[in-house]
Formats: sequence, C-alpha cells, structure tokens
Amino acid sequence: MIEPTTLSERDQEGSSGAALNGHANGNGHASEHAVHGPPSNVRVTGLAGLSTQQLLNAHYYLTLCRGLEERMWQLNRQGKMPFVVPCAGHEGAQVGTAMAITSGKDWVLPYYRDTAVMLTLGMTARDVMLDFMARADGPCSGGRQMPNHWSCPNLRVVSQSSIVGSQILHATGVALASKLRGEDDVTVTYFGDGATAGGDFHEGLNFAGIKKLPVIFVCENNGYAISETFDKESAAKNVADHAAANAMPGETLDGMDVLGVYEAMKRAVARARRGDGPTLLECKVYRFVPHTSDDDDRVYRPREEVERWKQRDPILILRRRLGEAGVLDDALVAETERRVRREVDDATEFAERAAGPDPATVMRHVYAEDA
Amino acid sequence: MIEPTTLSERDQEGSSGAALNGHANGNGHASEHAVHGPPSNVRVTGLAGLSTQQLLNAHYYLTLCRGLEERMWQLNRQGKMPFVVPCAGHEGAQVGTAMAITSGKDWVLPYYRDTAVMLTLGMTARDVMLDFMARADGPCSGGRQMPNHWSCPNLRVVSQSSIVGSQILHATGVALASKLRGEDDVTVTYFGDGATAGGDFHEGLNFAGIKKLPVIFVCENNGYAISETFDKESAAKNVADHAAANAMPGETLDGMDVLGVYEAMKRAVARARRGDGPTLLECKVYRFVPHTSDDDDRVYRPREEVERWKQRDPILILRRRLGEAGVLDDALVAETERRVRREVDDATEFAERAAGPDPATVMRHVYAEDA
Amino acid sequence: MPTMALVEAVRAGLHDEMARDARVLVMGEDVANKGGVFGATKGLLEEFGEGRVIDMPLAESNIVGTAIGAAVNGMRPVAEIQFADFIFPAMDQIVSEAARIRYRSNGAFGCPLTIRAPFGGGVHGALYHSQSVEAFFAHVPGLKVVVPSTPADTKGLLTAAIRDPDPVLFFEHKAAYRSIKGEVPEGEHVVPLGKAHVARSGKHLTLVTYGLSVHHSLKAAETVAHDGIETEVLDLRTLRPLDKETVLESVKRTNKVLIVHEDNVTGGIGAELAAIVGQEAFEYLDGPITRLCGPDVPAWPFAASLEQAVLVTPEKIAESIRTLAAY
Amino acid sequence: MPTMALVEAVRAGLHDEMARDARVLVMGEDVANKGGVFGATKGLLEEFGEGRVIDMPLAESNIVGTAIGAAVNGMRPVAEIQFADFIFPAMDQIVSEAARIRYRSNGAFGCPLTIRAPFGGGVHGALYHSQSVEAFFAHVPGLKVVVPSTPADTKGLLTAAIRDPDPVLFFEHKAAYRSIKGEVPEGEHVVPLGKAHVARSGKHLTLVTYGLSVHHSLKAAETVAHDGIETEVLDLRTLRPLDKETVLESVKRTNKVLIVHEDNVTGGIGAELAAIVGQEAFEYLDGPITRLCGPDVPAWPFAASLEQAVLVTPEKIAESIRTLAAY
Ligand SMILES: Cc1ncc(C[n+]2csc(CCOP(=O)(O)OP(=O)(O)O)c2C)c(N)n1
Ligand SMILES: Cc1ncc(C[n+]2csc(CCOP(=O)(O)OP(=O)(O)O)c2C)c(N)n1
Ligand SMILES: [Mg+2]
Ligand SMILES: [Mg+2]
Repeated sequence: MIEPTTLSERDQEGSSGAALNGHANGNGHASEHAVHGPPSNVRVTGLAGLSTQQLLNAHYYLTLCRGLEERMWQLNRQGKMPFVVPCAGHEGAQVGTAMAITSGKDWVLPYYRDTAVMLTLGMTARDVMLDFMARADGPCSGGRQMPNHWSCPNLRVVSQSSIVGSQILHATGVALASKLRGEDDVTVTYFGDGATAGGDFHEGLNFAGIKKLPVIFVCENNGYAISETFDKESAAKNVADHAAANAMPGETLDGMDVLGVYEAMKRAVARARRGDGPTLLECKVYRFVPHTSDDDDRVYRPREEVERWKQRDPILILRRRLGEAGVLDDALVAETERRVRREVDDATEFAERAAGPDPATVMRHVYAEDA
Repeated sequence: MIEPTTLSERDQEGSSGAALNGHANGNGHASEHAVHGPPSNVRVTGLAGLSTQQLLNAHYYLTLCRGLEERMWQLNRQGKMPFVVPCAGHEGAQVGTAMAITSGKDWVLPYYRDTAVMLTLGMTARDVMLDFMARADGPCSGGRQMPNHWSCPNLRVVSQSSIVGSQILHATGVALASKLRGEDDVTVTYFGDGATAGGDFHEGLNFAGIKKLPVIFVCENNGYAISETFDKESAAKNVADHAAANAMPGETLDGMDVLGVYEAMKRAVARARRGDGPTLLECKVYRFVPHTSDDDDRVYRPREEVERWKQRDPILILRRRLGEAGVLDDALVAETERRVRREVDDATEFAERAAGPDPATVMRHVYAEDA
Repeated sequence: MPTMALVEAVRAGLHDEMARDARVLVMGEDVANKGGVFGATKGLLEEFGEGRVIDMPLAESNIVGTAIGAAVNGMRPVAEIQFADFIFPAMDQIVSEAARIRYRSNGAFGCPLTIRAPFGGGVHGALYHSQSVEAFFAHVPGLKVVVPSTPADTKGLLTAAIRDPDPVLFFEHKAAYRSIKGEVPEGEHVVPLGKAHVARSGKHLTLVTYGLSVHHSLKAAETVAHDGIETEVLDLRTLRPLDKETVLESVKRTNKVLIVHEDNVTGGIGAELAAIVGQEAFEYLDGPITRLCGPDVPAWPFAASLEQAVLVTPEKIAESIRTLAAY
Repeated sequence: MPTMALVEAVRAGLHDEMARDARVLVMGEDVANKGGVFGATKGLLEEFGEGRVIDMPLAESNIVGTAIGAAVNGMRPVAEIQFADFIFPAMDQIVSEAARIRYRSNGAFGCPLTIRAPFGGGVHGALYHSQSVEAFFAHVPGLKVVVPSTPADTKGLLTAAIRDPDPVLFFEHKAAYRSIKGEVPEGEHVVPLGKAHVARSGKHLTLVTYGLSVHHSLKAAETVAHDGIETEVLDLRTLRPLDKETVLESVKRTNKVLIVHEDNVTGGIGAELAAIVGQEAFEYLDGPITRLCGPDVPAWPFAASLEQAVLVTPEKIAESIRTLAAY
C-alpha cells in the first residue's frame, strides 16, 4: 500500500506535516510507471503555484480515477459486481481539495462519491478494487460495506455509513478533539448538495462556527440528489450561502477547475490550521453518469444537459491548461493513460484473485475483541 | 370559553376572517369587567394604526398574563402545584405577534413560553388555570401534559410536545396542507433561540423556503437556553441571519415593544396571505425569572443583568407609550389591574374546585376510539 | 383477478386511494419525477400532479414532521422513507410526535399518517440497505406496524393503513418487491389491520412469522411435510397491534411454537411473541418456545458469502421445524 | 465508605475518571455552568475547565455525532442527554453510526463513547420527562445498555462504561437520584458490565428487574416474606449484553419467573427475558412466565392521579409475586 502522500506538502510554509513528504511517485508500485516530463520541482507560474510534478500528479489522479471507474462499469455490465458508485465529473473538485491537505496528518470524512479524494490521499488502485469486489483484504471494510464506503485509519479517513450527511457531525467531533489537544491538523468532510437539506448539516456548521473548529466543509454540488434537482433540495441559491449565518467564510467554486479549487482549499486549510476556524466550500460539479448502477438518469434529466456538462470535463480543462502552460503534451497524456491502464489491469487481476470474506467471520467486530 | 378573538381584525383589509370579529371585551365573562376609556374605535396615530380599544386590549392581555403568572408562582410556593413555566418578559413579543393573526382561522404552533399568545388568541384565564392544575377539563390535555403544552382545536392551536423545535416541522406541514387546498390561512410557529441549534429548525425553514409556504417563524430570543447563553447555542449573531439562505425575509425586532412587533408581524402575515411565502421574525426578549420552577437562574446569570432588562419590561414600555398618547392613564391601569385580579381569583377558584382526571381514563386515546 | 408483483400492489394501493380521496398525498425522496427508487410511485405524478406527489428534500425528519402537520390539517399523507435504514433521523418525529398527538391532546387531535419503507436483506444492500426496523416501532404505543407478505395483502393492508385514523408504519420487504407475485382482487380491497392470516394449516407445531419469511416458511413447511410434519404457518401481517388471539388459539392446538424472523433476534418481534405465549399458553406447551431469527450483527454485510451466512433461509427453517417437532 | 445519593455517585464516577484519564470529556446541555439540570456534573467545570466540560447547543444529534467524532479521534466522551426522552433526535447517530463503526470497518475503528441520560417516571414529568427508552437500544447489536440501581453500582458501572471500548448507553432513574442512597467504596471502584446481581436470595420464584424497580421489588419481597414466600430478586444492571447465565441458573432453581419493569410491556426488556427463559429454561418452569410492566401508553401523564395509575409500585409487585407463587 502506498504511504500517505501529499502533493502540496512542500508548498505549505510552516506545516508540521513536512515529515510526510511522499508524493504519488515516491512510494509503492505506482513508482514503477513514473511519467516522464519536464523537471518536476519547478513551480509553474499562473498554475496555483504548483510544481510541474504536482501538476502532473493531479493529472494522473484524475486520469486514474476515470480509468478505474470505467473498469468498474465494465465489470458491472459483465455481471461480475453488483454495484458501482460513480465519481465521473467530480474528480476535479476532489483532487483539487485533497491536494491541499496533508495525507495521514489531516483527518478526512469523505462520502461515497469520493474515489478521487481517496486516490489522491494515497489509496491505491488495488485497494479500491479490493473493496469494489468485496474482498476480505479490502481496507475499507473487508467486504462488509458496499463499495465506496471509505475507511482507512492510516490515512486518517474515518469509516463512513450510507446515511447521507451524518459524517458532518463526526468531522466536527474529530476537529474538536484535535483542537482540545492543541494539535494543528485540520479535518475535512465532503458531502453532496442533497446533504445540505438535512439537520446534521446545520447542526455541524453551527457547532463548528461556535467553537471555531479547524474543519472544512466541502460540498460537491452536482445539482442533483438522485433525481431531485437542487431547487427541490434547497431554498438557498448556493450552498455557500449558509456560511454567513454560521460565522464562517463560504465560497462557491467552479468544481471542474482543479487548480481553482486547490487554491481556495489551500486558503481554507491555512485558515483552519492557523486556528481561525471553519470554512464552507461549495464546488459546482456535475455527475456525468447515473447516480449508481441501480439508477436510470434518463428519467429525470435531458441528454443535452449531460452533454453540455461533459464539455466541461475536469480532465479536459486540466489538460488544456497544462498544455497551454507547456507542462503536458499529447505524448505525456498518452503515457499517463497507458500507465493508468496498466495499473487498472493490475488492480483488477489482483482483486479478482483475492479471497472473499470467510463466512465464519460474520459475527466478529460487533464489539471489541479481547486482547 | 371565550370565542376566538382577534384584536386586529378590522385592520386587515381583505381578510376573509372578518366573521370572527370578536374582541376581548366582546364575549365571555371578561365583558362583565369592561375597562372604561376613550372611544374604542379611534385609530391612534403613531401607534401602529391600532384603535384605542385594540391598544387597551393589548394592555389588558399583557397585564392578565403577568397576573396569572404571579398567581402560579404563589400556588407553586404554597406547594399546591409542582410546576410553573413562566412567560414574564416575553409578553410583548407574544401579544404583538398574536394580535396580527386571525384567531380560529390562522394556525398556531406555539411553545411552552406562550401563555400570552394563548390569552390573546382567546384562551381564558379559567382555561389556563385548569391546565395549570392538571384538571380533567383542562382544554390542552386534561391533565396529561405539563402546564403550558398548548392545544386547542377550536383556536387552531396544535398540540405541542416538550421536544424543543419539533413543532417547526408541523407548522410547515400545516401550511402545506392549507396551501394545497388553496386556503388563505397562515400558520405561525413560535420557538426559543435554543431551538435554532437543532436540525428541525433548518429543515423546516428550508422546506418552507422551497415551497414558499404561508408560514411565519417567530423566534423569541431571550438570550438563554436554560443556562446556556445564545453564543453557546448559535454561531449566528442573530437568529434572523438564517433567513437569507432560506429564501425568506428575516427581521430582528425589539421584542419588548409590542407595537413594533405587531407592525412587523402584520407585514409578515400579509405577505404569507398574499402567497409570497414565509418570514422569519426574531424578537429579542428576556426571561425575567428562572427557566421554570425547577431552575435556579442565580447560578448562571448576574442579578444586575436581570434588573437591567426589567427596566425594559414590555408592560412598562406599553404603558408609557399609551400614556404619552393619552390612551391610558393611572386610573385605567389600576382598573385593568383590578379586573385582572378579579379574573385571576375567579380562575383560581374555578380550577381549584374542578375535578382531576379519573385514573380509569388513563388508557384512553392511545388510538382513536370507535365511533 | 390481475396478477401483480408486490411492488405493483403498493402502487395500485396508492393509486386507488389517491383517486378515491383527494386528501391522500404521497411525499418522499424521488417519489415524483423518478417514481421512487423501486418504482412504487411510478405514474402517480402524471395522474395526480405535483401538489399531491411531492418530491421532498433529503431530510427524513422533515418528511415525517411535515406529513404530521399536513395530517393534523386534514390531509392523509403517505410518506415514503426511501429505505427503512434511513428512518432513524425521523425517529423523534415518529415516536415523540406522531405516536402521541392523540394521547397527549386527550383525544382532541389525531394523526392519520402512513409511513412506507422498503426493508430487509438479501439484495446485496449491505449494512444500510438491508435492515429490519419493525421492532423499534412495535414497542411504541400509539403506532401501528404492518408488514404484508403477498401482493393482495399489500394492497388491502395499505388501503386500511391509509384510511386508519392513527399513524401506521408500513414496511415492504424489498426482496419481495419483484420476486413475490400473486393475484390481487380488482376494485376496492381492504384487509383489516390487526388480523393474522393462517397461511398454512397444520397440527404439529405453529410457526409464526411475517413478511418475506412467510414464503421461506411455507417452503420449509412443504419440505418437512414430506416427512409427515404438519406445520401451521401464521402470517402476522400486523405487528402492532399483535393478533394474539390467533397465535394463542393455534399454539394451544399444536402445543409448540417456532417464531421466525429476519430481524436480529435480541429484542425482535419474536421476543414479544415468546413472552405472550409463555404467559398465556404456558399450560399448553409441549416444547421450548423457539426462535429462529437473524443473528445479532448490525444488519447484513455486502459480500455474498457474508450475507448468506446471516439470512434466515428455507433450509434453516426446515431444520428448526424438524428439531422442534422431534422434541 | 461514604454514603451518597445516586446522583452523587454519578458525579463521583465522572469526576474520578476525568481525574484519572485526560481523554475523558463531558458534553451536554447545561452541563458546564449549571452543572446539569440534576446536578450530576456540578463542580466539574471548575475542576477540569471548559475544554473538558462542554456546554453543547440544543441539538442531540450534534451532541452524539460530535462525541462520536471525538471518540474516533482519541477521546473518551461522556455525552449527556438531558432527559432520556430527548434521545430520539440522536437515534440515527447512535444506531446507524456509533453502534456500527467497529463492525462496518471490520474492526479498524472503535467508538469508546458513553451516553448518559436520566429516565423514568414518578416525578410529575409527564409524557416527555418520564420515559423509559432502554428497550430501543437493547435491540441494537454494537451497543451496550446499563441501568444501575444503587449508588455503588452507579459509580462502578459508570467507570466500566467510560473505560469500555464500545458505545454504552447509561440510563439513570431520575426518581432514584436523591431518594436512593447508599455506601460507595472509596477509590477506584469498577463493576464489570454484563453481570447481574442477586439482590436478594430466595427459592420460591425469581424476580428479574433493574433500576428503581429493584428497590420496589425488594420492598415487595420483604412484604411477601412475612407470608413465607421467598423471592429471589435479580438486578440485571446491564440490559445488553444480558447476563442470561445468572437468570437461567436462578430460574432453573426456583422454577418460576416474574419480570418487572417500568417501561411499557410490549416489546420491553421483559419480552426478551421471557423469550430466553421460555427457550432455555422451558423444562424447569412450574408456572407461566409472568410480566408486570408499565401499560402500553406513551409514557406517563402529568396529573398525580393518572401517574399513580401507571406506575409499577411495590404493592402491585407483591400482588404479582403472590399470584405466581400460588400457581
Ligand atoms: C439519510 C439518507 N436518506 C436517504 C438516502 C438515500 N440516498 C442515497 S444518496 C441520495 C442522494 C444524495 O444526493 P447528494 O447529497 O446531492 O449527493 P450526490 O449523490 O448527488 O453526490 C439519497 C437520497 C440516504 N443514503 N441517507
Ligand atoms: C430536544 C430537546 N432537548 C432538550 C430539551 C430540554 N430543554 C427544555 S427547554 C430547553 C431550553 C430551550 O431554550 P430556548 O429554545 O431558548 O427557549 P426558552 O426556554 O429560552 O424560551 C431545554 C434544553 C428539550 N425539551 N427538548
Ligand atoms: Mg448531488
Ligand atoms: Mg431562550
């Protein structure tokens, strides 16, 4: 398993997480397929102050996530696995935010859409596939939970349920504990726009605002909660409108722009780490495919709308920007895609060979087991 | 029992509730002790456009509520009744808002503090005392609930639990039903500042905003939830700050000024009745006495603070304003107080003579009884 | 009589009551445009309009709380909780509010509200799309709890629930939605709440169950019949109020009782049934009061191997019948 | 050994664990400045500061959800729900989250969280300050549920609960807070979870109960002892996991069981106890499994006349003992 990584580590002046200076190519089997390119340590002007290597890593994670997901759909259509929770369309917001935190130091409470968050934090393709296939060695639950119910103690990713929005309160609690101990880690929680209709959203923001907790609330607003449009879920025009009454800054971001998201998140992380309190970030994104493999989105949204949004695919946008800046060219893109294909193949084979959980273990871990 | 009454009926241009044109002196035993004063139908300039009679009625309800409450404390100290839920300090906000709605037509979901709301709507002193003493004929619950858990079908006051904030969602549901049927009644719900920390507050405001429901959210912000100051309950500076993100107007009012509250409420009622949707009104008030007879407020707030607020007693403020306007003089005040004393005496004797609930009825009304 | 899958019977029940009574509303997540994640409300929006088929925000407390308010103000709301697993955010509104409005107002207010939710495992739903939650609500005075097992009962009981003056929780086993088909009487069809159904007669022992387990139990009864064991299978249909007369009458005749449910054993419906039998049919018992229920784990895991390990199957039921019959 | 009222034992237990372990936090409504509405946290703010004694906003889901997060991040929170009646807004966080973090993460995460709440009737608390809510949680795998009856047990069990690696619901009968006094061992005192206590030995029948009802039952046992009826009174102390060994051992000896609790009868703890006895001690039973519990109304009404009608009193218990003994 890849060690906790961060793309932005070296940018964080005064970050105490400097020991965790791995990056995606630094550890694990991913390094075997290192991408060739321009010198990696040069910061590229106008591109969020990120180094070439960091920019290429961002591109890699976006590409990897999309590649993994395509494979999942394939396996699902082949009847091999019953359930896919897609991420496509959200990767920009996810990679952009996750790049700005220190993996293994900062706490993360993601939701089911957050495959690209997990990859950026350092979960490998193999890990993701193990959980997707409900294998005994799947790090998140060993086959107990549906895919995409993230959990990784070594990455400080807290186990998630399927209850929309419930993790928001856990995030405030995690942040409270860190703050009480005087530690400078921050806590990030992710959720969809639908989650903002629920009471836990309000209670969590309110408490974080009262206590000035070092927590960042990231809403991935894709305009739908399954079939319901945002205006059926929320009286607010923007999710970020809820920030003001909860004593925190709020920003509505173009979630398709990974670099813009990264910059806003960096500010929020710095603010939280300084002890100045919480931030609410809203990333406007779009879900390119149905809610899950059980859903048929043709019933509730027009194809044209989907196609229009696909023009704003975060991968396309990033490639264009990196291309214009001379960081990425067609050859590098092709190389990245080959690398992703190899890793996805490897992960699929690895997971297919792995054992499922032993039915004899089904009663374990209801309570702590005696030492 | 006094019929549903409204003080402001005649002011509501186009109100369909014109049939309900009683006022406090118009029905029931209260009329025996009618207050003498200037001509009752003259609207007094600068005083919220209310007529003399309406202004005197407001004064009467404030005085009655305070008088009833003083008696309750007496009975409690004598060991006659175990539990008092005070209203003192909130009467201005309560009478001001309740005057602006049409009793028996508009729906009301109050909370336990709202004795003056209930009196203004037409609940009599006798009724209040019956419930206070847990008598079988108490209109709210026949002795099943604690005092101040209001319920009066003929006044369209919906039965309340002790669960802080839960009535906010019922209010949206009541308003939804009225709106679906195309009726023009409005729904008003009352709650404290502590209730704004809970999820039901957010869910209710959000839904009302989405559906533009004819509902008015009245928060009586007394700065405390039992011992906790408002800044421990809420990240928002003002409760009304939550209005914007829920697509409704919000106003923070001086809740000690019955006439100012009345005017704001009248606007909100008109807006809701027109079909323009919900409003959030925050009335800044103060609780002059402990939370309930079980509480000792000396533990958590300084006496000077209480005394400072008592200078702003809504009764004093109203008396001063009506005095300056020539509507009220010392003789009339004394007369009103005598009347209140008589009514409170009568209510106390009446309730003391009334029977308690028959233990044989304890299993009734768990489910509907067959016709 | 048309043959329907169980989920179609839900839809038919909703449809007919909406057509009959303008006070009936359907409210829930994805119930309008999408017609429900299982299609239980498909077509209702088109026929009855968005005033009566309401897509609600993702907030279960609001769904139930708003439905309570609408019920108090003259409507007959049918609230859908998308999966029974998501009912807990609405627990307070159900237990503290809906269940008590009548009692606390001394009979002045009522709450004619139906709350529907798909429940149960066996569809790879994992911990949060597999739960049985009926026992939580069967404990609560003021509520009624219904679990239909056949399409005909589904329509008939749902109709009765919607017409009932009190709050009814109506749980539909999601694995039965398409797998269980049956004839449904045309036109008005009402099955009264609170009456159990003798799904199979027998004299050697009484098997008490409900929901999808009725079908598993009937299969098991068929299997053991080949060995001469005659099992009486009771389908409770309503869990609160429990039809204890039918249960006791049967147990007093067969002298043995096996209780079967999918919900985890501790504190499930089986506990209450066992207590009633142990108190009121004590003198008639010729064998231990036996429960065959889900194990005490938090709902069912995702992996097929794990899920199979916890489900109460016809095979496990047949084995329990044999053991008890041989006692 | 000092003599304490039950509520003082709560405070002593909290105090000593906070002094011993810096990870222990107290969080709830009015717990800091006011020291709790029953005084259970009085003095803790002064001694441990506002970082560890936290006045929480009026939002129970947030209290529990935040405590869960803090527990995951290395703390040992003790959350107070001001009255057990107000626990339902937190139901989802307790049942869906706290109870399952360990199971769903395959053992990777735990949730060492204690949730305290005063419960029970008899203090004119009416419908929303009188409830017994233990049965809801005793049904849930992953939770533990404790109800102490004496000051010594209160301190000892609370200490065990706080040190437990899993979520524990700790319900304190509010009518016992001041009325029940007793000696409490000085210094560290731990009573292990999951072990029932034989509060009185007897051979004619086994009375199983918990909480304040233990005291009512002991009074009743004393009364009937004058008539030569020797009642064994078991104080369960922990409702989940249930100490069924102690219950079964006793019932197998006395051959009769009377279950007593204040919570409403249907689906209460008594149902599970009856089921266990009816299955596992069936052959030893010489009389019906008998329950004497609160009636099926939504908690207790306010008026003294009504409240008295529903409470399980020593007199009613004595009568039930006599009836069962005579069987
Ligand atoms: C409390 C709860 N209610 C309902 C559901 C069913 N459900 C799962 S995802 C979902 C929509 C969530 O929408 P959103 O928060 O916008 O996230 P998105 O899926 O769009 O990323 C719903 C209704 C649930 N999981 N939890
Ligand atoms: C859900 C819930 N939690 C806790 C309580 C206990 N409680 C009763 S009143 C109260 C304070 C309410 O404060 P606020 O809403 O400001 O109203 P106020 O009493 O100040 O008028 C609390 C904590 C309750 N009744 N319901
Ligand atoms: Mg969404
Ligand atoms: Mg207040």
